[in-house]
Amino acid sequence: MLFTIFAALTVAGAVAAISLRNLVHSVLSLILAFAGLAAVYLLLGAQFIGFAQILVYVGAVAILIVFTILLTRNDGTFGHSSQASWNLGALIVIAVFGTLAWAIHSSTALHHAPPPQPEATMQQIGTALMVRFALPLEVIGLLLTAALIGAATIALHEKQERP
Amino acid sequence: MTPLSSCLLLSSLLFSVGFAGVLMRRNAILILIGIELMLNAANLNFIAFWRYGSAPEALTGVMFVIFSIGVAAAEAAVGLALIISIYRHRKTTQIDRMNSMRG
Amino acid sequence: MTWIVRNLWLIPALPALAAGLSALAKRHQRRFSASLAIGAMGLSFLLSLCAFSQVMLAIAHGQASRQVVNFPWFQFGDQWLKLGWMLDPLTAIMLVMVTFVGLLIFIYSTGYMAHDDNFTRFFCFLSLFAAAMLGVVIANSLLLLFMCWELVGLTSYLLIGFWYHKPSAAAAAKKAFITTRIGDLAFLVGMLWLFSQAGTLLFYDQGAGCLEHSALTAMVAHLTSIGMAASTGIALLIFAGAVGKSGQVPLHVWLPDAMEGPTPVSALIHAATMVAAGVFLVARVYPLMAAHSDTASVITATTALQVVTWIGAITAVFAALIAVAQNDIKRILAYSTVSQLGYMMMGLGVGGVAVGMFHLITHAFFKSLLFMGAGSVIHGCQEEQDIRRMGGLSKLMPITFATYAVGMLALCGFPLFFSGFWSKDAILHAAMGWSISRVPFYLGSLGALLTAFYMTRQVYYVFFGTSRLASHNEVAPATHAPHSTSATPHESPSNMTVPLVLLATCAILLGAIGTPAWPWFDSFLSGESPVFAFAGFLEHGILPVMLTSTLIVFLGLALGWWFYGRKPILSADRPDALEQLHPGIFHVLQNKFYVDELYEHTVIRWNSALATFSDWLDRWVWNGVVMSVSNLVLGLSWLARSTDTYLVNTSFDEGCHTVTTSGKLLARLQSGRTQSYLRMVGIAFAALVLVLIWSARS
Amino acid sequence: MTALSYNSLHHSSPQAADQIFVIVQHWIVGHAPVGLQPLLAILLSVVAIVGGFGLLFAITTILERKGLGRIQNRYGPNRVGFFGSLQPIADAIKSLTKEDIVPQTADKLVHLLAPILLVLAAFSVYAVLPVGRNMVLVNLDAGVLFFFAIGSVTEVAVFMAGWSSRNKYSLLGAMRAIAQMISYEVPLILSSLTVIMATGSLSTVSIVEKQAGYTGILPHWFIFTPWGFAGFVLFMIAATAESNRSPFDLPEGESEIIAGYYIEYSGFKFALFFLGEYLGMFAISGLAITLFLGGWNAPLPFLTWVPSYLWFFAKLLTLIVAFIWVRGTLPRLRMDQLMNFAWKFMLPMALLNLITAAVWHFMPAGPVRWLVSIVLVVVPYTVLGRNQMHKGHLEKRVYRFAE
Repeated sequence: MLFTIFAALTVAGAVAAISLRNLVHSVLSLILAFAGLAAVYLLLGAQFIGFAQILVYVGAVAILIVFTILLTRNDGTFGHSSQASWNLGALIVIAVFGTLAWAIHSSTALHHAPPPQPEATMQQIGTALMVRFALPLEVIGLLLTAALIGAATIALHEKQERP
Repeated sequence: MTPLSSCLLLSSLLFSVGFAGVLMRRNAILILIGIELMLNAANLNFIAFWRYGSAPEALTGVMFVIFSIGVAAAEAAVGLALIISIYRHRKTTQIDRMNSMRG
Repeated sequence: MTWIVRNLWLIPALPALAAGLSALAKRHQRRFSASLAIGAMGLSFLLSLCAFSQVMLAIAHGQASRQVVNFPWFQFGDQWLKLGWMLDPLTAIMLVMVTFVGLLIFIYSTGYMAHDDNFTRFFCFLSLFAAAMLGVVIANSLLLLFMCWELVGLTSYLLIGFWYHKPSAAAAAKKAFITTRIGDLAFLVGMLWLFSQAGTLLFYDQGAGCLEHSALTAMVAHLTSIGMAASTGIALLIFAGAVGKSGQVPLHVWLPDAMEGPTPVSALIHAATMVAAGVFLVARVYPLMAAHSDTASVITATTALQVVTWIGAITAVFAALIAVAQNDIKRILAYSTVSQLGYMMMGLGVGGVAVGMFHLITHAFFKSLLFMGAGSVIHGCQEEQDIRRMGGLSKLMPITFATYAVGMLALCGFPLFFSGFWSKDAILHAAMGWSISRVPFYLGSLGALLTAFYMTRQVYYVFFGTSRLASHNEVAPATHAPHSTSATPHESPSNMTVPLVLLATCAILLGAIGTPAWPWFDSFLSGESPVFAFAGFLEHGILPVMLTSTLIVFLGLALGWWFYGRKPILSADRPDALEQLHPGIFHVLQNKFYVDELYEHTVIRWNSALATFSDWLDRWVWNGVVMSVSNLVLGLSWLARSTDTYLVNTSFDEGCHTVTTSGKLLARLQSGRTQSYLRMVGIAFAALVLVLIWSARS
Repeated sequence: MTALSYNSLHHSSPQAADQIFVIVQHWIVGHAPVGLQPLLAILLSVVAIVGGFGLLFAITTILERKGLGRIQNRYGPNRVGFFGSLQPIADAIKSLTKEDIVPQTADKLVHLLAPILLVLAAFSVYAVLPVGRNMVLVNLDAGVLFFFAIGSVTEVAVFMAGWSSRNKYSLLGAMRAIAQMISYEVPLILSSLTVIMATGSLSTVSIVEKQAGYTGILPHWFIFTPWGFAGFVLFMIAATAESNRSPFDLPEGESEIIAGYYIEYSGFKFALFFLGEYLGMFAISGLAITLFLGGWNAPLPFLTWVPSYLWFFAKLLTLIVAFIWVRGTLPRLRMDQLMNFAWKFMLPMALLNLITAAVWHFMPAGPVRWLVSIVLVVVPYTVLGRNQMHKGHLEKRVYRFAE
């Protein structure tokens, strides 16, 4: 029941995000979708992921997008692609979704009783991150640092060259 | 409908919506939004398979999503910085006008 | 294991920290860096005293006087390379000496360097030097010792060249560095050899160290192809390092030149500590030097020790002879230092660790006293260093004069009341009883005579008679001392004189710990409790030697008085009394036996000839080969280009045209629009899934 | 998972006073049908939180106005009630009855949603704040993370308010606020990470429990360690910036951009913004108390008989007074100073503080550990502080033309 509500919320937000004409409205709907997805994560018992989803996507990514929107003064042509390519795109998307849904529906591997709720305490996640996944964690840290520096450089670059 | 397949269905729906955004919009920022949606759909898949799959105590799905979120954050930061940079050059965020590399 | 042993590393670490912090200090933060350096050194001194009393207590309670702390550094293969430090009587006494003298010199430097622009840099280097020296002292591993040893060399280079804007100072620094490097190379080779033989570089490691019984017997038994025991070879190579550092013949040439550095540096490095490091090294590896195939514990003269003795004896006389004819106040002291270092080496060779080390300790005190006194004189005389231009300073600088006189009498070995007498006497006594030859004894006596003579000469020149400085200053107005208000010599400030007085007290009192009646020093080093007995004087040969050396000292002093004190020296330009007597010999001595010139014409000329030859080889032979190859290649490439242009290109252009046309067709697919690519991907994905499911069904 | 763990409670008198609210809640819930009991329990807690902190909001407004008045040598409100003590009620009535003005060009829906989202987010974080023994709405395993996650939602609300008003000042204020919040969120989280490292838990309840106990009369609060002290100071500075209070109140700097992102709000919506801001401040102070000041633990061992929630609110009031005092004392920063301070001082200090906490954790207890930790805190503080003074243009300003 709850799952259906949150799933509906998520999909509605996603659809609004890609179809609204106003970019800021799009981002706000995107935030709705993210929040709905976080709720779904919580329902699935992934507490950490749920909160991380809100912290990262709502608190950081969405805000970043908002900043970008405000920094790139748009010329008002929020328009869609040309009618032909729009039709083609819609067709392809429907085809992709159709095949996916059909695959899920027809898969026999999925038809077994749901197992009991697995444990994912913070303790376990922390231990896993620090022990088994220590190297990936460091790589991610490195990647984020590189991205931070890279993004700052790309975005600052022009400002200094300008007279 | 088992819980797993409903999760997967939601995820595929989300993915398709994101894909539609990428295919059908011309604004770079909206395309980025679409990509984020697709990534989130993938994350949902991981979580769903962790929840209902075998050996959940290994936490592989959760770990994968943690790293995926990290990568997505980096990707968003760099992508948006690129958009800003391109906007400075060409005064547009419409992706079909960014075609100076075209042969 | 007590607290102090576990934390012995703090002693060098504190000055090192001070050096690091003063390196960060700004140029004007003089007080900060000086107080940092002095504070760190003071703390090190206190810790050293703790360590010293710890050793004393251990001896008094009859425990093992040597304690080591080893720790693994890094792993190679399945072996761990270990480093460590140790506390034994030798270390303890050196620690106290180095930190105490160092502390006094630091304090003295605040006065001496007060007007220098690079005050903070000076204290940074000085602290670093002290850290490195203390590292040498506490090291329980030849490798750690070598690292600190090299650091000592580096800081010495930095300090000698402290006034690098003077070309002579820069040259002297370079010379010191390169000359000691020759010795260090031998040291390194010796160290590697030792490692291959013993498998460890730790000195003491619960029976597994390289200075302990099992390793020594193995090395003694291992004979090299020329019939020499491995231990002897290693010992000689390590000794070569000590020769370089301690300025023994033939590598002594750098030490007098090193006097270009600031005087506190000369006092610290080239009198008290660094040059003593060589002697200390020999003392440290003494078990290796003395390793003998006989298991008997009696000290017999091994080949290595014989070499040490001979080098020491020759150096003692050689340098003393040169010192007689020098006119620079610091150079005289420098040659005197070389000569005294020779004594120490000789003492180590003939009498063992205690004899040599006792002279090292007493010498450290009175020689740094002399250097600092000389610095005070130089400071008072507006940077004048030529003793012929001084004179009559005894009234103008009374404290300096009194302390200098104490130092001079201690150096000469004036009987009974001065430490130098006892330490030198011990060496002479040991040389007298040497089993191989009596010649070192005679050489040592001659050296003592010369020492008394040249010191008398110097004191008469500097402190007695009338001042010859004024006349000089009229000719050349004081340009390098703008801070002084008057041209007349003046007494130095209290932060320079107080260390002098303290050192003078030590120079007198220290003799008491090594008299034959109460050989405290000897027994301390060997870890026994000392016994007081007047009978010590009556032991075989001691009284005659004491009488002989007393006679020799008085003879030297009298000779000095005869030549220089009888009638006052009036003019700076008058030739020296000895020069009047025999100009030829005097000139040879004044030019230091032409050793520098000898090196100039042999080693350095050979070196530059070789360099020129390799340059020529480079320029003509190798370059010629390279040039001809390149010309060949150029020719080939010209050929290839012509072929290309006229043959290949034409046909290629044709082909290209075709490709371009077809490429343009294909380029329509590559629109540069990501979205159209993605569309393709979407279609392909859907198709792929359909095909997979369909094939799975059928 | 509610705080009302239905275990047997000892009804001895001090504990009865301590647990009085819990007992009352049990009693009420006991009368409801079994199926509705958990829901009712949560509802009661929510009502208690909303009521309690709403009351605190009212008290704080009058406290702040009176306090600022004292600091600025004036009376402050003194007309309504005894020495103006009923002023909040008057304020409430005024803002509820005022006309709600919405700009014509505004994005009406977003304009309406912004204050609601802000207040919702501000109230949500109280769910994980333990205000007393057994008095927490939900003891989440990832409580601190929840706090920060929900806290970041306020940024979205602020953006919505600023953007939807279609006013350049409100947009500027919103951008400033978001930039500031993002910048100070980093040191905020990093400085609380030290506590998480020390306790090995993200649950607020267990963090508080880890700080129970005393050495002599010194409680085991994290503020009484070098890293904890540094962390607390960093946390409070960042918290001041997060709640947009002076000296970090650039987003609403009246003199420059009038009132920042809520220029175009009036009446009840404005009151909601006001409430949201204050609730945010209380919440972050509550988190500071939980993380560093021992939560509801008594400061001295012989004072443990005082009910735990009283301690929590005493600490909260102390921090609020400190906030008011700071507001009355310090002038506002410039934007560049603000950013420099965040990235060049707070961030490195917070990172180094993490190292200090790790060093503290791995060194054996004793004076050496204290010495090393203090050095690790003081030296970077001195170096970075001097650096800021010289290069961050934080030195005393010299007016060239004014004198």
